[in-house]
Amino acid sequence: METRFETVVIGGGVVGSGIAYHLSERYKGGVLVLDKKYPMTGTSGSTQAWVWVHNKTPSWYAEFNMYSAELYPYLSKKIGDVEYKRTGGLSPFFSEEDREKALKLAEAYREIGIKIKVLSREEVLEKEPSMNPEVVGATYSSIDGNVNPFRLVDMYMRAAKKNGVNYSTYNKVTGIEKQDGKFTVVSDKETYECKNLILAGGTWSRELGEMLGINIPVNQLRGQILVSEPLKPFLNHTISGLRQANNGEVLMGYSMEEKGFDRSTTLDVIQETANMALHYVPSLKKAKIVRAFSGIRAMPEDGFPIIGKVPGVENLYVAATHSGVTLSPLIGTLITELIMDGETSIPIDRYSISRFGVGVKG
Amino acid sequence: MHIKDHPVLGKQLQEPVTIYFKDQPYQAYQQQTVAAALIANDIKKFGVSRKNIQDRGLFCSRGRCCSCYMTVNGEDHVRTCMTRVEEGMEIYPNLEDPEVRRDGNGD
Amino acid sequence: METDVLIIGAGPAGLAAALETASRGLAVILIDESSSLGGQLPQQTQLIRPLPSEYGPLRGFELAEKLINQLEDYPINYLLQHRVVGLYADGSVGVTDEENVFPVKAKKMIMATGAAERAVAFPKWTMPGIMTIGAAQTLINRDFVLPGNEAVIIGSSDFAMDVALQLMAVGVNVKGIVEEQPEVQASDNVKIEQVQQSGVPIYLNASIIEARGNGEVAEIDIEHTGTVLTEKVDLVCVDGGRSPILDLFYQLGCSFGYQEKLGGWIPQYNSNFQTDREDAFLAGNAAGITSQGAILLTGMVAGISVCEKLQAISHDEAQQIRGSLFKELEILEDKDIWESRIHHIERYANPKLKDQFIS
Amino acid sequence: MNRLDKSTIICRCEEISYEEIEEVIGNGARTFDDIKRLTRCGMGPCQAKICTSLVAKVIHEETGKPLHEIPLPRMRMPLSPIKLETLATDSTSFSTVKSVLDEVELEDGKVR
Repeated sequence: METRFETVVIGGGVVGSGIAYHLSERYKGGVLVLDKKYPMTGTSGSTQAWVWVHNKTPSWYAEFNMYSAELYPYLSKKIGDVEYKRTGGLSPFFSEEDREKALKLAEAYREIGIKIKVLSREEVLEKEPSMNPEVVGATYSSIDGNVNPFRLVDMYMRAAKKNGVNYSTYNKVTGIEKQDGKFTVVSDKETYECKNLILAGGTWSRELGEMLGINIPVNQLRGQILVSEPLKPFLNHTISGLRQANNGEVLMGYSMEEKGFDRSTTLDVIQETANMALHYVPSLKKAKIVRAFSGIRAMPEDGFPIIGKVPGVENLYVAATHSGVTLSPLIGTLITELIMDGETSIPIDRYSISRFGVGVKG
Repeated sequence: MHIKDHPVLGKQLQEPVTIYFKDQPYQAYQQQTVAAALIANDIKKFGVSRKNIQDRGLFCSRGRCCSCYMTVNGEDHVRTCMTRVEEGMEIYPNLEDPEVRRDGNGD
Repeated sequence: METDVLIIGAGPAGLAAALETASRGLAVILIDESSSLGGQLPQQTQLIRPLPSEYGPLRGFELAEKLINQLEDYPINYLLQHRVVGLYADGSVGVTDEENVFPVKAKKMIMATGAAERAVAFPKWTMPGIMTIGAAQTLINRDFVLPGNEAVIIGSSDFAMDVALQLMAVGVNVKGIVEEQPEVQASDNVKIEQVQQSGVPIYLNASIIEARGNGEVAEIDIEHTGTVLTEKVDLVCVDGGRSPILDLFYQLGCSFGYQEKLGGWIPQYNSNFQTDREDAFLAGNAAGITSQGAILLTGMVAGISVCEKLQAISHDEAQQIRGSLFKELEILEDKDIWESRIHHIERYANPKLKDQFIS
Repeated sequence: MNRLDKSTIICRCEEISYEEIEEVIGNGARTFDDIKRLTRCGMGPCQAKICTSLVAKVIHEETGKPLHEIPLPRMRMPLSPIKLETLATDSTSFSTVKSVLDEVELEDGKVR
């Protein structure tokens, strides 16, 4: 296999493969994607895969997510059916105090053009008949939806490969150096040289950054998710806490635990998640749970994406974020713009790694 | 066909039980599983698969493969190889995904 | 629920371990998802030998009765029709009675979760009427139901020979045994003889081309020495061999080694039959596929080791008993299986698969 | 294993054939879980209890890897399917499981 490429992407998950695909649509230089295993062994293969905007705060971050959500229909046209469904997003609440919070949220978002409705109890039950009748209300946004993460990454890879992108999997990167304007990437199987280097290491971004003396402060936040057997379609929306996939299974879960890279599950969280799911949709009680899996969120220290150039290191780009599924079309587009046009169509300086006061260490 | 007199274990089938498959009565015995009782009555097709609608029946009889899924007394996806017969049991083949809506407003 | 010892699986290994622990005053909970004790033993109508000295040759169901009766005067808490669902963060085991899931906190656990039959794939193997040899045995010897009238068996292990003989005993016409390998896999020549004398052809270097039928199997094509043999059948029993059931060991974070002759992936364990998780012991087919006699001995070793760890017997007494149990195991167990087991125990410190949940 | 007829079903729950698995191995999938994510093989109610050994044979035949170098799939709770109501307890307190609104903090009446 060739060892010199104009651009190397480290990490073939939803963010890395998303970048490789979007780049391959415009970029004529050679692109190589390196993954230490096969794509989707990380967060991209263990996610509820919401494409979610509303109640992401503050509003500029919600706006950022909205731009990405709006790209999804076009993405599906270009790379094929990824089972993207803009179902509308419901975030139910069961106490009147939350209504005040919901109204404030809706108001804050109206200012930046994101329509969030605060539904009454009747409106919620009309939209989602299976919802617990004790529901008091919900915030609702029509832009929210979900996607099949396995198809999304698979279709990104197929489209990228069709455009000439190379993938080298089960090939872990062990060292990176930069001399006279070029990067040398040492991996298990090979040593590569490239001009542009894109770090898309997901939950392992910190370790990847350290190879170049760069601080990419991404922590691990575990989520446990229950999967039911496939059921006849009955849930119409993506509900914050659960959704029904095209194949009919219901995915349930919204938990957060700091457990590093430990991807085991515990009956404690599984039973709590079951309580939450039944509290939202009581008619799920007879449905059988066939699996409980857990995924590790790649959570940047301040919770916001780290996207863009790395100051002080020419032609080095980083893309490390939570909500990688929602944001992958936008991040793919932005990184491609940085490489092709040297600037992005929307401002991303808020998301620059420089906010962590990073310079090249040592 | 029930083995009334087993060559080694002798006459083991003592208390008869009536079960209903697709609303028809069939003869079973106390300690038999639903799957076994149906097979004794020459009913081997317990349901169909989801994607290609292929016939499914007993395979592992250890409660692992779920090929013996049937609807028993109103509950879907029961592992009939692990469920003992009871008098008056109502059994239907597993032909489609479970429907949750009807449980919601029922009991 | 709290206990000294939680034994998971009430087959011969679990029952043997229960005797060793309960008879020495330890509080024991014995759990099994079936509604009766004995695991697969009650449906083994064939004579089982060799067995450890104090048992003498018995049929499977007789051995089950003996193992169950021996426990009568000990206060064991039996949780039948209960199954393990998973684990809590504090390590207690999540058990369900199909109504609720509740924690059971045990000082030590003995996993006697047994083995599962592997499938054999050929076109249309998913049709009704095609089942494992274990399933056919369960139907005839536990449920007293004829699974069919004309059968073909795919695979030729000792277990397959037993099931062939038992099917014929209840009137099933076994029309042939199909073996992919060039030689019969069973090691019990007496049984192979019996099967052949009953007129059952054993096709070697043979395989199934396809099964056919409407709603259930009716015909099967066998490829043998270049020719295709079509048999009318209403029952096909597959013998894909057996492997230890690993699901619970995996959740416990146990590491694994691989031994072809013991059924493939096996939890790592030392000569105390202790996994690399301090409070988890194992016994029976979960520690490697073997004969009933050996299964009993492994249950005894695990039980003795737990008694030692919970100070119910001294270290010296435990070493002495284990020594004699291992000697008897070496005599009684199939040589290949014994050697694989020793090899597996020797590699306790370097497993092939570990930290399966750390990404 | 009947290698001649690639339409042979390997995963009986999700009805995934030998050739569907062969195709994704050709695209670089190496482990059971790689294959599962690309084909759904092993995602059915039996959760790979039946197809694990069959898929291992396919990986062995397609990649030449010996069986002792083909790792186990990731096994998960529940060890076998269980009703949601059986799993649930009657507690309504949530510690690790949050609602999305929990994360919305108000600072002097404004969304932070």
